[in-house]
Amino acid sequence: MIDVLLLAQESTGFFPTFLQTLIKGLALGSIYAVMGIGFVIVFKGTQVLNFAAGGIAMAGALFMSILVNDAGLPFLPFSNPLAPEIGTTPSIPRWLINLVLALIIAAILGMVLERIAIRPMIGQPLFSMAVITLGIETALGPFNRDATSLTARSLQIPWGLEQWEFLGAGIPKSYVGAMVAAVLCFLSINLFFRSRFGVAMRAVAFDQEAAQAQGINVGRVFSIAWGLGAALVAVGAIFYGMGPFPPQGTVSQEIHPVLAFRVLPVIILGGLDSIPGALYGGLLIASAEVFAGQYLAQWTSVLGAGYSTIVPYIVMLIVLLVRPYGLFGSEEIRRV
Amino acid sequence: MSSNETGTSKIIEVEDITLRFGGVTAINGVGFHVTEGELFAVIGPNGAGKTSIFNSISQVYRPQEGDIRWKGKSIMGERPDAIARLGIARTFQNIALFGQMTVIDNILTGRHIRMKNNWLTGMAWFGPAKKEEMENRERVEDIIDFLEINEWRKHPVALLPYGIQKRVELGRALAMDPELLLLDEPVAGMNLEETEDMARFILDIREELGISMILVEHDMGLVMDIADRILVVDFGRPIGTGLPKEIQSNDDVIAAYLGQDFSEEISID
Amino acid sequence: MSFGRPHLRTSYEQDSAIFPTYFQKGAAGLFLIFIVLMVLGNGAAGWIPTWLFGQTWLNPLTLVLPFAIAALGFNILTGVTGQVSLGHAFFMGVGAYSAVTLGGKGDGGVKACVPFADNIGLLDKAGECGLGLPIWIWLPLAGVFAALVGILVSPAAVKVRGLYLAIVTVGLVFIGLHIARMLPEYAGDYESGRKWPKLDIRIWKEEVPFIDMNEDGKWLGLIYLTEEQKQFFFLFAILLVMMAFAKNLVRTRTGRALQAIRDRDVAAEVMGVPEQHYKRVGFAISSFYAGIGGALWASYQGRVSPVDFSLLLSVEFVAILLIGGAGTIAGTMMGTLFVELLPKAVEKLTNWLSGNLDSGGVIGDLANIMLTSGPGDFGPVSTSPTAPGWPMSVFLWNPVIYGVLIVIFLIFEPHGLFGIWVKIRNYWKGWPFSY
Amino acid sequence: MKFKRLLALFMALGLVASACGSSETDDGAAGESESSATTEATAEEETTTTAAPAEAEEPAAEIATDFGVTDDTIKVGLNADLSGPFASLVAEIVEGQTVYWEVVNANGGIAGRQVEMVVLDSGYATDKGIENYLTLAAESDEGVAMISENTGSPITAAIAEDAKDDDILVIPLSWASLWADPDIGPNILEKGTNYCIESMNGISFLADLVTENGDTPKLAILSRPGEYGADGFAGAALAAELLDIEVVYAAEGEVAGDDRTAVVTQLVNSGANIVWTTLTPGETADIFGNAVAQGFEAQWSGNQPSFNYLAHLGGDLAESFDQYWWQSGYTVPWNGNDSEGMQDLVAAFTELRPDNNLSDVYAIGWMEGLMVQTVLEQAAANGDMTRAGIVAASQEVTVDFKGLGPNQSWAGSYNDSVVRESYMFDADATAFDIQPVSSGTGSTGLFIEKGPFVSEIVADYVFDGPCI
Repeated sequence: MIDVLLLAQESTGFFPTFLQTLIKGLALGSIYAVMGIGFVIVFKGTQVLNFAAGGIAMAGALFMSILVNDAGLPFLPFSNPLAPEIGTTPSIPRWLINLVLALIIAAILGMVLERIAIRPMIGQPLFSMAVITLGIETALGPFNRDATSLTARSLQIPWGLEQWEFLGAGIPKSYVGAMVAAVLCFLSINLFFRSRFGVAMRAVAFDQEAAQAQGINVGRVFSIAWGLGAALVAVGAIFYGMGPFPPQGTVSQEIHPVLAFRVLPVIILGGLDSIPGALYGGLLIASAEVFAGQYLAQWTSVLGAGYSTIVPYIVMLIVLLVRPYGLFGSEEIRRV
Repeated sequence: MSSNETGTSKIIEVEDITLRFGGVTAINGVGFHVTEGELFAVIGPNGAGKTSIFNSISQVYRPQEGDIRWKGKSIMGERPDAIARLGIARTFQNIALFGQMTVIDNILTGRHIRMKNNWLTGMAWFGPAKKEEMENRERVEDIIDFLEINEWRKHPVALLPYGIQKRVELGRALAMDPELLLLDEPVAGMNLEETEDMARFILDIREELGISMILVEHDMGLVMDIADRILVVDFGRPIGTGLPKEIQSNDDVIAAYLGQDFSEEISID
Repeated sequence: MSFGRPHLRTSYEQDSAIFPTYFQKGAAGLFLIFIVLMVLGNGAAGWIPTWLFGQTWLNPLTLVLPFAIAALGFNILTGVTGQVSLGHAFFMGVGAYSAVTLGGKGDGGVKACVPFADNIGLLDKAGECGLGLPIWIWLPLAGVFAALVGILVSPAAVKVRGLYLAIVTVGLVFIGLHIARMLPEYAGDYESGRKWPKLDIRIWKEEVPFIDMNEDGKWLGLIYLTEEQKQFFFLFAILLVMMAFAKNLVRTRTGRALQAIRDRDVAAEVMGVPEQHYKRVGFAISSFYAGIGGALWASYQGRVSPVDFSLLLSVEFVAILLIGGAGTIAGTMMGTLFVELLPKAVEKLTNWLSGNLDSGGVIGDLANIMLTSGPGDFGPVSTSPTAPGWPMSVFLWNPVIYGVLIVIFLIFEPHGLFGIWVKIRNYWKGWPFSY
Repeated sequence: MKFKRLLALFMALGLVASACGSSETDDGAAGESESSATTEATAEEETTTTAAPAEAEEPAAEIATDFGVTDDTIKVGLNADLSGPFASLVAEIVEGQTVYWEVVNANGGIAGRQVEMVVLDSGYATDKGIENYLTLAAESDEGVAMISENTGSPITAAIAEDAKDDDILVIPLSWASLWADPDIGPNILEKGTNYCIESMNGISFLADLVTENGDTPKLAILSRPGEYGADGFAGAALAAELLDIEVVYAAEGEVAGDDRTAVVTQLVNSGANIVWTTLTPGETADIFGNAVAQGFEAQWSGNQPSFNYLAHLGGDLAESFDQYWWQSGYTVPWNGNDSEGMQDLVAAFTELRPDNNLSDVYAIGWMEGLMVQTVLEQAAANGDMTRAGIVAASQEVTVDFKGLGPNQSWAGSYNDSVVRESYMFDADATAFDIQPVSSGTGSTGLFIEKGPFVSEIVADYVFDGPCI
């Protein structure tokens, strides 16, 4: 064992390894952040902690896979006219158009779920709403599993596993893609919050009844929050599907269903209601996870196999001991 | 407990407390004291900081400056439950009953600090725990009789009418066998009949049980009728302290508060 | 004599009893006797409908009992104290592994009980730690250890509120799984676990148990019972005791303090109920129940793997609480029965439907709508348990139904099965008047 | 509509009946017209009912039975993972067995009795699995004669002791060498090569490849926590010892959790040129993909469950898998050879499940069927179809898998009866078809490279118990 460890330190230079780790941390952080924002938007708009995000995210990735594989659309008499030809990888623009389509479908799924399961619960305790989403998550799971069990669910990533060489480090294009996607999402969400809908959503988040009285259509705000939230977590799931992230270009039956649970520490750290918090939290947690995985590897026998998986939870617990409302969350003044 | 010279010994002293939330100063240098058996009232317009004074005494909020002394000992920095164990009970402006519990259970919760059984003896039930429960249950029934809420005993309080809830809250505070009772707007939102009932209960408590009280109230008629001394606050600052008569004739008070509130009161009734 | 008349009680003791009237006492007693007779089967009384508790259902039903105990604990924490926890599976795990460490058979000797013994070279190969103590030691201690761990984690848990707590406890489950993976001396193989001590009652470590629960035979020389029946009665007795404890807790000082924190935490503190202390107490008691439940579950099964103490198990308790009705013991029982037996019932229903596929009539039509028996037929449920893809097999539909039921119950009946029961009861009490 | 469906089912059954009835002389009944197939099936059913007792050469009444066997049916139980992590694989395996019984039943069943499957879902959870076992092993009319499939090492380990007490035969869907434990007894009828031997054969194969290229083999072993990982690892370590290969990285049970950066880092830095994995497909893809992305080149292989053609040949890594991956296995892949068994299997699926996706694992279910049939027929011939009788019969038979895999018997010591052969497959990304159906010509992309073969170290090794 000892020989192996010495070898490990010698064979790669310090800097390329560090750079590679940093990029990986940033890329994973981008995905956590995007999904975290998905959670936060739903929470801000509807006061629901969306445990169903995992199921919705995986469904979004599945929609994407269906669209780009041209296997015909299930239950529909026609197939996707924008799909690439069978067996070919789509060009980037065509892939992006399909991505947008997939996100729209995911958003519709989010809106439908909100309309049937969340809307009737307005005004109920936070816990009940959160548990409703646990119910939805449980119910969505088998469909996702079933859809991935028969055919390869390739995401047809145009750039596959290509990577750039930079200062001796290999930088996968998918990592950069994830970062770009996160930046775009973050910017557009910020723009959105400045628009009329954004103001309406903030008003609803502050006080649903007062907002209603001011003529704001609370139902529509709910719908939009869920639609946006669903699309965002789907973005996360799709970009996480790209190699060299574990699913390696597919929708994975093993890996995708648990992805959303890994985002929970992120939103706790950032605060349930803070969008910048989700961003910083995502980057922080992912970096902690990836750096621990890289640089504590030789202590595996002490830390236990797979220790990096629980690093986010440990970070979360420590932060919460110091700041019970996360790093960026707003502390609630106890009213009497 | 030792000093029994009614009316002379200070039971609680509030000394120049200041309480801020971020940039907002809720209380600014308020000071007063209450002697044993006294009925002290705090009045002031909405948002004047009356409830914040109560919250400071129960240490739900921690004033940044000043001192609060209970029988000469500072209670600053104690936890709210420790304050309760000293013998300070209170009611709340917006009723804070335990909604899903019955009237009996609510008032029994008031007995919490006077009871001893813990989770272990409680789980076992038979023996001392059961005996203690029964004894306290008797005490609670006395309070229920006193407040005339017999018919509601077994109902979850969230389902009760507003006036009854206010009474249950008073009962819960009484069950603590307090030495000082903080009443936060006990008759707010009540009709004339209910107000009279509540006034009668307050006077009964004072006469029969000899408990000191601090009363925050909007209803000027009630305050002037029953209070021994009155403190007037506005924007967190004290404006004046004195006997009801003095307050009524205090120019500052009239300017800041009374005129406007009397007219409000008329419009309410 | 008072037959269910609520106003004729003569003492406070009677008033706060679990079953205040003779009628209720009698009903409870009859219900108990009924259960016992049903489990005993035809041998005891010919007229008892044994089909319900026959061979098919006795084992699943016995399995419900440890879950009911753990669910009581979850109810104390979440239903009574109002602290939403998704970490119940973790505490069940702590109980289960305490039980196997104290009561199980170890092959690594005392050395194996040193954590990381194989890492620091004390053991050649991961041995298992087990002290082989009798049940009257390991069962209570399983609960106590779980409670201690509950107290240990409470500094983080009592500080955070609401949904934050829910997520923190999710973290607990993952950390627990990781620890289980790190300590095979206690947890056994990560996937297949290790052997638990059986439910037999021994006085000390003797070979022949004082009461043998794993062989058919006479129990205490009195009555002939099968293995399954013995285990049922034993677990059922423990459940009854735990139910009584829970009920007593809720109707005394501590229980009121816990409920006060749930309903109005600030007001509770001002009434002299120290919030953090009682949250800790709630955590500890809930963990105690979880520990006992976990230990009994694992012992009854004989083998449970660490991966079984997953988030899914915690979610099961949330479902039990919400479907049964929060805060009530009867509701917890109904919820546990419902949630634990639902998959089996759905399976039976589908089998029955597919058996009636060609029978015509309403049932046949329903079966035709619901089931797909071959290509070209349309229906969401496949009659073949194995057909992958759409339509899905009944086994994949099971979790869907379970999830949808959680949603439906929350939307339409927030008080759960207990709420429905109260409505039915009130309807019959008021009959023929509708209110 | 209902009538049509019934008719279709009936005809399908009839077709298979005729196909199988005549398969020895004729290559299926595809050319026969529907009407003749139907009449033939009807005729055959009639003959079956009358002829069955005569064929068995003793009246059914003389066969001793206890649970699960009646005069006209035999119940076999399956404790399968149909909603858990292995659901997609297991569902196809069960499908393989289902089709097998459809064929057998159409041909008159076993000893004049129709075979009825009782399928229960464990979701791969031990507790549910135990509960299912108790239901299947019930000593009443609801119990089964034997358990023809029990998914997973954990659940099998959990019920092994009970199975011994109940004296019921269980065929585990698990290739752990654990079932060699004499304590477990003859009740757990292990099937095929175990992970331990598979690892030894596989590493021998890879080492030969590397040596042929003039390199010295340097081995990295990756395994996950649990019995599967431990067994595969034990075999790999044993192979390294016997072949005198340097182990440059040994991650025993270290592949766990969702982030495998640590393992990839150490693997890439270890300089290994042979990698043996005992992982799940997701873990394999992650580690393989990241290592390849970092320029790591080696000959990879792993125990069969490490690989899943859908996940691996359907994703971005397809070409890399094609280049570096050799898949190990215990059975012939779909249409992988032209043995009698494979022909039967393909014919049956083409007829009975033309729209099913094809799968390499149908063969596993089919082989379970062959095992059960051989054992039950022996039990019937012995005149004892009690559970104990079936267990006894299992020790007397040799199962002929008709070219689907190495034949197997369970008599004698473990060392005598253990299956030492395994296969190595070449993964071909271009041949892989994303949605192949069993009536088409598609492929799962795996082709036999070598096998069945026994490496030297396995041939000489004495197996007297589990490797772990």
